[in-house]
Amino acid sequence: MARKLMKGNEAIGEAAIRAGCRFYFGYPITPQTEVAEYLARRLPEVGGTFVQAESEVAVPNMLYGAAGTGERVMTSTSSPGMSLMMEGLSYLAGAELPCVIVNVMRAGPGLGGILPSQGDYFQATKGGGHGDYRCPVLAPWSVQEVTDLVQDAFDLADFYRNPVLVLADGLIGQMMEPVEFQEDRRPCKALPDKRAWAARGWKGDRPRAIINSLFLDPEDLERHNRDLKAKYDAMVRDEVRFAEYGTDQDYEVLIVAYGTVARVCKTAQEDLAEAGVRVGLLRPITLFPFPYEAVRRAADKARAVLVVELSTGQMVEDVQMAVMGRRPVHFHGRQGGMLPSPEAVAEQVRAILRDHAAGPSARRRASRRGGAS
Amino acid sequence: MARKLMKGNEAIGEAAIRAGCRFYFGYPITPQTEVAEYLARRLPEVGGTFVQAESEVAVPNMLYGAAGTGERVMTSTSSPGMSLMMEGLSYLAGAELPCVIVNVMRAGPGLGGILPSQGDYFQATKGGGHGDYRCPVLAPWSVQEVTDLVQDAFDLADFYRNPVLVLADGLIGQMMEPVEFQEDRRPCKALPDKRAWAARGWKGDRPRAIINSLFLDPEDLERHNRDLKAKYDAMVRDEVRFAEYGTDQDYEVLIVAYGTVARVCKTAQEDLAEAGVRVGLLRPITLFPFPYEAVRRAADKARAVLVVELSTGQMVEDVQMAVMGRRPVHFHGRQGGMLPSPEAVAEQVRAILRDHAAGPSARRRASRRGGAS
Amino acid sequence: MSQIVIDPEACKGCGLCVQACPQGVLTQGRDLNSKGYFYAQVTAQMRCIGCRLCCITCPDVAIRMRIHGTFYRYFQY
Amino acid sequence: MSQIVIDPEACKGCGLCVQACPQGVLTQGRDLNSKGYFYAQVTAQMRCIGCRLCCITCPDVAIRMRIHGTFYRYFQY
Amino acid sequence: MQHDVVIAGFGGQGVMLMGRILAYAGMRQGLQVSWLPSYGPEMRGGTANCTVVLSERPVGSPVVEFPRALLAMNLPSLDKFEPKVKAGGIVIVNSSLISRPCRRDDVRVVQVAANDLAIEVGNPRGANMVALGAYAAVAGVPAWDRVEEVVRETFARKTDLVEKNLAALRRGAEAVATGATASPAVAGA
Amino acid sequence: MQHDVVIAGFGGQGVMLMGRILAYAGMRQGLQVSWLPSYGPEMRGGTANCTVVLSERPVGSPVVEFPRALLAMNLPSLDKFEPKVKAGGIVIVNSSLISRPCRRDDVRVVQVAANDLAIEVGNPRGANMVALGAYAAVAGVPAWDRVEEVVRETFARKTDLVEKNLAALRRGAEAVATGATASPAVAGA
Amino acid sequence: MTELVFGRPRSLTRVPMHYCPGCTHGVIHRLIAEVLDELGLQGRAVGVAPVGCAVFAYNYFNIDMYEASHGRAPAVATGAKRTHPELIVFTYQGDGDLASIGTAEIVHCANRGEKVTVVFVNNAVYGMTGGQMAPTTLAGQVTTTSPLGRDVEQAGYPVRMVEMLAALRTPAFLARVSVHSPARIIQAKAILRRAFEYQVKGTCFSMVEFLSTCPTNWGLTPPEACRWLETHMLPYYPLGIFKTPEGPERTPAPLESLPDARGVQAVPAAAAPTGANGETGE
Amino acid sequence: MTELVFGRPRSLTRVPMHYCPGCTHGVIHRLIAEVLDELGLQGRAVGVAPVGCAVFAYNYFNIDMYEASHGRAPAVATGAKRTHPELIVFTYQGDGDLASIGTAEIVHCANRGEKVTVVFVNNAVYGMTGGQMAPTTLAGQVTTTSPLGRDVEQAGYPVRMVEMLAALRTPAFLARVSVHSPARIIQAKAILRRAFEYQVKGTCFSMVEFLSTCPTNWGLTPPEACRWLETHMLPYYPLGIFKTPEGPERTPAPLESLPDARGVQAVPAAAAPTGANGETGE
Ligand SMILES: Cc1ncc(C[n+]2csc(CCOP(=O)(O)OP(=O)(O)O)c2C)c(N)n1
Ligand SMILES: Cc1ncc(C[n+]2csc(CCOP(=O)(O)OP(=O)(O)O)c2C)c(N)n1
Ligand code: SF4
Ligand code: SF4
Ligand code: SF4
Ligand code: SF4
Ligand code: SF4
Ligand code: SF4
Ligand SMILES: [Mg+2]
Ligand SMILES: [Mg+2]
Repeated sequence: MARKLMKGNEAIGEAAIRAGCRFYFGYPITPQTEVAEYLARRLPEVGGTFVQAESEVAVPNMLYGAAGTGERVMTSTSSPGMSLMMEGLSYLAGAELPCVIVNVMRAGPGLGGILPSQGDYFQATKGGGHGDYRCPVLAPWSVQEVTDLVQDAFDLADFYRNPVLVLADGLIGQMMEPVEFQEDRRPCKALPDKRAWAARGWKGDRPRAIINSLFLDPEDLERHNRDLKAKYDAMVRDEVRFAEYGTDQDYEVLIVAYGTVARVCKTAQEDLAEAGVRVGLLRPITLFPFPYEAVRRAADKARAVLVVELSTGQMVEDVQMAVMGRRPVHFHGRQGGMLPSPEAVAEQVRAILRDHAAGPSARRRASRRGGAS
Repeated sequence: MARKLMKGNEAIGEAAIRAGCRFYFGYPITPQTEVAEYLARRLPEVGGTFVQAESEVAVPNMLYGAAGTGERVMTSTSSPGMSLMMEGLSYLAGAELPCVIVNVMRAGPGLGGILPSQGDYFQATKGGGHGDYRCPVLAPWSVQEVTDLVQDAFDLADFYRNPVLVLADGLIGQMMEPVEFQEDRRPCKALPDKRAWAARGWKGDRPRAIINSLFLDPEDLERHNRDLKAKYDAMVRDEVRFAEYGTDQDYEVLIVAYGTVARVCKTAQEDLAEAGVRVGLLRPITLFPFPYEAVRRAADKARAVLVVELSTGQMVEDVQMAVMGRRPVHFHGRQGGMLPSPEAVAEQVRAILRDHAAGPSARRRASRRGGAS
Repeated sequence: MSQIVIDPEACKGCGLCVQACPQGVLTQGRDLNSKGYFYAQVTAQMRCIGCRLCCITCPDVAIRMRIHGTFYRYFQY
Repeated sequence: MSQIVIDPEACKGCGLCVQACPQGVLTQGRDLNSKGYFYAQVTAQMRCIGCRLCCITCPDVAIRMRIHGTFYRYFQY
Repeated sequence: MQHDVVIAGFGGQGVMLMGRILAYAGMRQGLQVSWLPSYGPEMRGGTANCTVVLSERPVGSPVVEFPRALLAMNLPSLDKFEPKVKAGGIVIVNSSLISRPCRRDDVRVVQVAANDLAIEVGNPRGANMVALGAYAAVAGVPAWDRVEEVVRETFARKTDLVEKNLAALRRGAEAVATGATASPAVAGA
Repeated sequence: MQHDVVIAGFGGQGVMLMGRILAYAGMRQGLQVSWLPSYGPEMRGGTANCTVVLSERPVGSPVVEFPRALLAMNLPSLDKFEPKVKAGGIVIVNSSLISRPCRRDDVRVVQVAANDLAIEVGNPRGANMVALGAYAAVAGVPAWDRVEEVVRETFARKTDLVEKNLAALRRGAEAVATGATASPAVAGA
Repeated sequence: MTELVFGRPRSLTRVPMHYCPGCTHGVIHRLIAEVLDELGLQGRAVGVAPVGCAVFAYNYFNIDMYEASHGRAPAVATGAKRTHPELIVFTYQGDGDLASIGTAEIVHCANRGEKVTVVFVNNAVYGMTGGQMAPTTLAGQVTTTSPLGRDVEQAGYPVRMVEMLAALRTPAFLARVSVHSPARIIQAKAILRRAFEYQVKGTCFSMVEFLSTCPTNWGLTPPEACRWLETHMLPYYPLGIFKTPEGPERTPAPLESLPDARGVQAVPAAAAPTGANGETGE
Repeated sequence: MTELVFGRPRSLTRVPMHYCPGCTHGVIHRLIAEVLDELGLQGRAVGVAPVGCAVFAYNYFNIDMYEASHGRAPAVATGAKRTHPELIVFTYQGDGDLASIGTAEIVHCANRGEKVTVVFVNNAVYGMTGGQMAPTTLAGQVTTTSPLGRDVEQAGYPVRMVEMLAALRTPAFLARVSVHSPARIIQAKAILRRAFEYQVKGTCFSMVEFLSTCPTNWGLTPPEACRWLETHMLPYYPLGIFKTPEGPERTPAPLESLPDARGVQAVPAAAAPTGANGETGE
């Protein structure tokens, strides 16, 4: 198909349809409302169903009902709405139901603002709901990539029988870029047969379907927890995704950033290269599983690491866990919808190099510089 | 006052009353319902008000209204209920409202079970709600300690104008132990005057009170985020609490555990000491701020670290961040309401020592052993 | 002719069937089942008119009714 | 005697007052204010009967009414 | 030394109260104590149990996987907890309701026909007190006087109950003392 | 080279559409493009703006703090963005509504009386097209033909609008070419 | 010839129910199963269990089942029904579940007119968590969170969900029944069948509120509990059909006359309608 | 002598409101402020702003204010009122806020009989997020999430909150008014004053639903929007007082007769009741 100029939110909707999703349950919230609006129009055209839920509390429970019959289902929301889904998400994970949830993040906490943010990293990657569950988290940096990742998300969800999160920032949702949909796209994972467990009426031909997260006997529940953990370990083993830019050559500083922020960093990298400063850029695409190995390897080649985020510092903890003290990890964060400019990122890099030239004590002072330092 | 045998949940209620809390809003859920039941009876006796909310979604919003007038207010719940409070908690943090929320954790994910768990560590410490907020998290290990920490929680909340979480497991709520209430207890922090910001009707004698988390201008919101971050940094600086057992002498393995699990580990430590195996035990009391420094210091004295948790491994990440690769960090976890016995913990320690004697490759195999490995 | 059978292990001894029976066919027994309940017993099968009210009332579906020959239904259920 | 004053900067040119006035006192102006709105103007003050319907209707409280001397209220508000 | 006991039976047999009395009495005696009810899957369906720990040192784990004593008021409780009792420990069996013998030979087994003895002393609902008396007599901790004291206070509002329950308590202790504890069923086994 | 432009004005002046046309035209020309609306606090209260980036390389940041060009359709927009334009950049000023001169002397300032010229060509609602024509003529990217092509398609459903808007577009370009762009207010300044 | 005329319905498993002795949850379960059997729906029915004493309902209904989160069963049912309209979807919810935490979900499920059936069990208390006040707790009723009795000045009056939902414009079948006596149980079943029939026909949302006992938390014996229900709950919670899709029927319709135990009706044994769960007449 | 007889009420700040031209949110704000002024409540009033177009209400009401999370204003109001019953607490909520996401909170706030006042602004659409379907959107009405018009088969009929809440037993004052014409505004104010008076007296919960316009998302000019409200909304949403604490009044009471513009009443200028926000008559 030819390239088409599309708004990110619309591209998310179209990608879902192309992935075979025919059921959307959602509630309006800026800056992702166009996903719902697009699907309210498009789904009936392809024989699907759009349901406007009464709230984001109801939404994951509608997904629970809909995914439980074995269909591909999704929702999208933004930060405060995501918080309201935490109990439901924990149930979806506990009952092992595949579904896709897109969070087009805005700035918080509370009502906060409607501009881009990455403040929900912890919520998405560590489990904002109760209990020990994990969801794969995919972080796109362009409209094209969000269409690809949304489609992959459905495959991953089905493969692992697990909710999959797409974590985007407001920019991804709001901007228009050219996108291309592959006409003959093949699933990124083998698609299991859902009939074995889906609740579609029991005709006696299989065990009764019971969509459930309750295990009152602690031994059963421990077994269930361990089965889940084994699944998450498989994700960690098989699903790590990241992209590297300029890491095949030498560099002094490694920048780690995801989502739109990584694009700002890429521009900074190019500007710095023109000025003779060599920087490597690593962009995690899966936030869970996090590319610990890749970050460690890339950091080892650098003198220092700089993490850039739209938050006061969340992914930086995973980077620290990857680097394990072998290199200093610096942080530059903007909040509240403010964005770092390429110029500001470049300046951070220069400051790090200055500090490193000046010796360890200056370095200590400089760590976690700027931003929310 | 004389020692009194009390159920943990009742002690929580009584501690709140003694801390001057006169307003409780909550919704029943096992294993913490007795907190509500106790206060439904006791609060009217002291001129207070008990309100049974329609849901855990409503609860934090009732706290928002009640804390906004400057009163000491609280709720208690258990894991699924806590997940439903995530949006509200983010608003409370965003609007900087002091209040106390007790989570008597049970096993998850989803409905899970009603037995003890520590699966909500990440949710509590990293922010299960959206946006960049943090709450001090206090983790008691006995009925006596929960009464002390609940009282401190109110002081901390007022001092920082921030919600404070008490993270207990189901055992703390359900067991009876002797407790003593100090009659002349003094606040653990200076108590600020709330009249400057509380919404009690505007008589023109101060700026209007506006209880709010919305900052639509990104520069304002960034400023707000940085003010909040500065507050969290102050907590990190001033509020770290932990307890150490046997770390003044030499030891080979450092155990890190919190809550009731730490008591199991303490028994294991004593059993091992009798067998001539020296173990240090460090028990974080504040989970945020986490005692990174103390853990690092204590770990440096040991050959290896063992983290024991009722989860598939959450606090272990903070321990890893503290230890920064300087010592191997092992993990023993039980889930689903199952508890490690002192015998099992002792066996873990012995296995670690065996592996270390055997050399590095065996060590690698053994890391994150047992439990949810 | 109707025949009432109460499963002693299924019965929880709630007494609702005893109360429901218009004919005094059933009584709360004095024997404990393995779960610790004094289960209901059929003590006057002869008087049973096959009305099924006991069956309909039992919350634990512990009562079955069999018939021999033609069955006169007192009401639609 | 009543006097109607419209604040050009507060007015958003919605036209509701123009429609509400029973006396045709007000008109939608042709001048833009700094926010880009064609604000309402008092073009026939003479005809004003002081009924306050324009004030009551204005969503932006852009209209004030002053009186000189005794004021006859048409209705309680 | 640490004394820990699991008390288990049907809901309604008063096992929670038995545990509380032990814990209170231990506290009176200056011991560290903890009392933990089971609130797990057994909650419904009739069975209930609690764990009491009495210790001179601060109580470590309030959960005890392998208790030093078991007080089994009915058969399912004996089935469940009997294998877990530490060697050298104590098992009190309510032989009024448990007709099978105890299978362990490395513990001290005391058979008390608690329901029968309770009826005997005119307090048919006092089987739990009989069993408690037997346990206290066998274990020796908490001190007998403290137990009596707490029982007195527990029923203080209804004076007739105080005497009735003390009688049951003492009958239990007496049964241990006189050795007249084996129930017929066991005797025949 | 990267071409980026901020287009700003009142809501209702059609600035979002201007941006989209540029982005589409750029895409037609084989460029990498991004179009980003402001959806921030300005959303209500009448002002609106969008940022368009056209580039031969993949677009890095779609947010541009210091744009190479500004198309200011009203005074608040000029006030807000004028100081941010990169030195050597372009500022197109709708002099029909902006009576103050541009304060920068390190950029190329082009005054276009967009509303007046739109009325002149009989398309009073086409001020945005006039300004767009002026920008396209000055910037040179995207290619003029592509812009005309996209305008044609955009209004394809209403054929009379196609010609009207093309006329406005061309009038804007012409105004740049003839230099008859200075509005009286600026001339007098 | 021996024939089983009353036994376990096929749509109930053989798993013993965990309810307290005399708790009428069990009766309501059986009624649902009987109706599913009689309408031939076992193979396309999907039930949604609540969080409440009926949390284990998935072990008892011999059909595909969901266990929903507390209060959200109507949202779960919506999700299932929308993907597969041919399924017969019902929820089973307590009064805490439906009338407190799940208020928004039931109101909007009813208001969207989802073609599902809601079985609402009102026992005036939170059973599972040990007897706290529910929105349906009667004025003055003592519970663990209303230790001095529900004070209507502080906690308001008990909610009548059927009446409240009847005020919505969307067509629905709404009724209240009771199971405290055999006659009421018989009547309840007839009304429940009608509720399911509306779903089978695809007509409308249907909900039947069952007045139910909680002997344990009421502190009464099962027979006492039935009497308490009759004397205390019935006056406040009138039985009846409050709304049908055929017309507004906003005022409670009189219940159809109770089955007359004296009107004898001869039916050959083989035609006995209540199926047996794998049991034969021996 | 010059006297200001109509100006900005003291309980409104001087901050210009951000609402779209002709949006009647502004009128409703002014009415609340006037009532607070007239009842002398500015010093003890506390308002709760919603998430919706009125999210910035805290900038406009010249009193202590809260900004609540979406739909939860009644819970916030409950919290505030329970701690300080002497405060006069009101919420201001849109129809998405109150009738969709906040359904449980409004039902239970009303049912507990919290002594607060709810101002419910029904504009049949989600204004702030750009015109999606609300529970109150009319049958057939086109919105961005009902692009072919609200299909009552899929989305059900519009919710009438006042009627639904009127079905609750707890005493309350419940009314529906409109602000699409000067006469209706005058009447709305009288009813709103009555709602606040019930709170001042500590009698009961009170809620007034305001039919309001959203010219922007309806795609109409402000005068057209007022006419659309009159022709489309009024028939479905009857105005009136639906319940008073004095009696059930379940059927809409007729509105008191409209003020008669011809009945002239002489009042000295100084007695003009509407205060002015720091303005003097010059
Ligand atoms: C989110 C959440 N809140 C609270 C609970 C605890 N809880 C379990 S059942 C229940 C109430 C059950 O009462 P009801 O719905 O009336 O059912 P019943 O047990 O009376 O049949 C509650 C509050 C929970 N599991 N999840
Ligand atoms: C939890 C949550 N969900 C969704 C939103 C997005 N949102 C903001 S306002 C609004 C709807 C407002 O509509 P309404 O309440 O009718 O008020 P109006 O703008 O029409 O006055 C929504 C859905 C949000 N801020 N928070
Ligand atoms: S069938 Fe009727 S008469 Fe026979 S035992 Fe049952 S209730 Fe009694
Ligand atoms: S009704 Fe059923 S459970 Fe109750 S006593 Fe009779 S047979 Fe037993
Ligand atoms: S007061 Fe009445 S007559 Fe005068 S301008 Fe206003 S509406 Fe017109
Ligand atoms: S009603 Fe107010 S805002 Fe509207 S035109 Fe008149 S003065 Fe202007
Ligand atoms: S607690 Fe009440 S509702 Fe629950 S099973 Fe027991 S009697 Fe039934
Ligand atoms: S969007 Fe609608 S409701 Fe919101 S301010 Fe504009 S006109 Fe009013
Ligand atoms: Mg109930
Ligand atoms: Mg609205």
